[in-house]
Amino acid sequence: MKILYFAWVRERTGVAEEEIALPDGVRDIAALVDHLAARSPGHAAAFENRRTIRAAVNQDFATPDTTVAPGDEVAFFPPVTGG
Amino acid sequence: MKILYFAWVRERTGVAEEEIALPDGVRDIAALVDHLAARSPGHAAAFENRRTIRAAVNQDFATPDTTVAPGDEVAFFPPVTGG
Amino acid sequence: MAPRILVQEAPFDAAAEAARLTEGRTDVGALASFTGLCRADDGLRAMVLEHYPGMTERALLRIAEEAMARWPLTACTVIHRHGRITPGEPIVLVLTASAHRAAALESCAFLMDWLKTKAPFWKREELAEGGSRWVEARATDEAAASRW
Amino acid sequence: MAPRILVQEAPFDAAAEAARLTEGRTDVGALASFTGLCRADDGLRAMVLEHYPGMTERALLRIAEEAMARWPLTACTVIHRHGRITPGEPIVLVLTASAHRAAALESCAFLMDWLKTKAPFWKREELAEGGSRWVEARATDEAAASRW
Repeated sequence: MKILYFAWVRERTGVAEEEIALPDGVRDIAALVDHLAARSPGHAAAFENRRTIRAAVNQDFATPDTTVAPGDEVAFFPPVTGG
Repeated sequence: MKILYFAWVRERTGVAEEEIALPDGVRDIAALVDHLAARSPGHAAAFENRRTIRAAVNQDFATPDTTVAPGDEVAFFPPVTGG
Repeated sequence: MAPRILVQEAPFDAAAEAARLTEGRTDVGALASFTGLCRADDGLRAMVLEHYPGMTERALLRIAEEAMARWPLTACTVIHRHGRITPGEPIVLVLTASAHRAAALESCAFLMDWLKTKAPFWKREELAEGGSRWVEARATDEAAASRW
Repeated sequence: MAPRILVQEAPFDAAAEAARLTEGRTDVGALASFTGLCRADDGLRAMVLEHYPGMTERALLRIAEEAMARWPLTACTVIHRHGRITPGEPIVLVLTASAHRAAALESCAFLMDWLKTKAPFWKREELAEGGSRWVEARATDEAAASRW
């Protein structure tokens, strides 16, 4: 599955995009965050305060309980500040 | 004093502007309307339904009890419809 | 900056007017604009706008000053045409500039609501079937103006 | 008419965009527009806008479709820039056209409120003293978006 990071989440993980294999038992955004946070100290720093992180699954805004499946495009980013 | 008429008030009186001498005892818009309505059948028609007429004294919106004095510029017109 | 008020028969250049409010400045974060145009409802041929020269400019200036007193605007422009205007042509332009969007957007709506009920213009419609009729003031415009 | 959505690095021509919504038509009585510009607060040098290609266009289209469903609009345009933008430059343009003014003005404000909180853009400020910082989302924007 494709994972994308934006803004300071990208800066902390150190990567804009990575391909991962969805581990068995990881079925929602909350579990995926647990899994990703263990990938590196940068990832851990990015996901340190989970309330400041937003997510999208297949380009739709998601919540911690949104389900994820192999083949999904999942993105993590701070609250948006456009306009 | 200068009296101005606009829109259908002007069409009914048949004049856009007229000079009149303010009669003794006429001290407000309501009394001035009584006076003007007697000038001609056209004036009478213009002031037939007074609730549909608006006034301005010296280019400020006025009410029936707004005072008038010699030398004032007084205008009568329907409710405005600009914009 | 004093409001810019124009009452004219000629069309206006909305883009040039907008540029006046932002050019050379770096404190304007929000520019709101409203253009009112003549529609061809029921085959309307034209709209003829009568106004009260002198009082019109005065009324528009007061309304614009009220907007600048209520919201922190960096600039404000009101242009209103009079005379004969055909469908598709612009009638009125309101522009408001501010550091922030809420002030610009709210004051733009306020200006339109107030000038609809407080500026001495009268519209006469030239009808498709010939003849003409004066547009009547609408209670909804009074209601819109009184919400501010 | 489908909303016109553009996400681009280049500046936009607000006048040309406005003309697209009214040219050759006689059913548009109201054209509202909002331009958001980069301010030089505290000597800010530039604003760098990052976005999520693909999702951005999708999110803007949904927001614009929501506006067209809620108000009787004849047309609606949203243009949002990304990349490096210096003070005085426009960042975002929203245009709404309708027969009547309330629909155009309200939907324009709605579009700005929603895209502030529902479109995937992130602003980084290049500071006067060197360095840069990410702009934080504001609770007031959330409140503004939730009033609709």
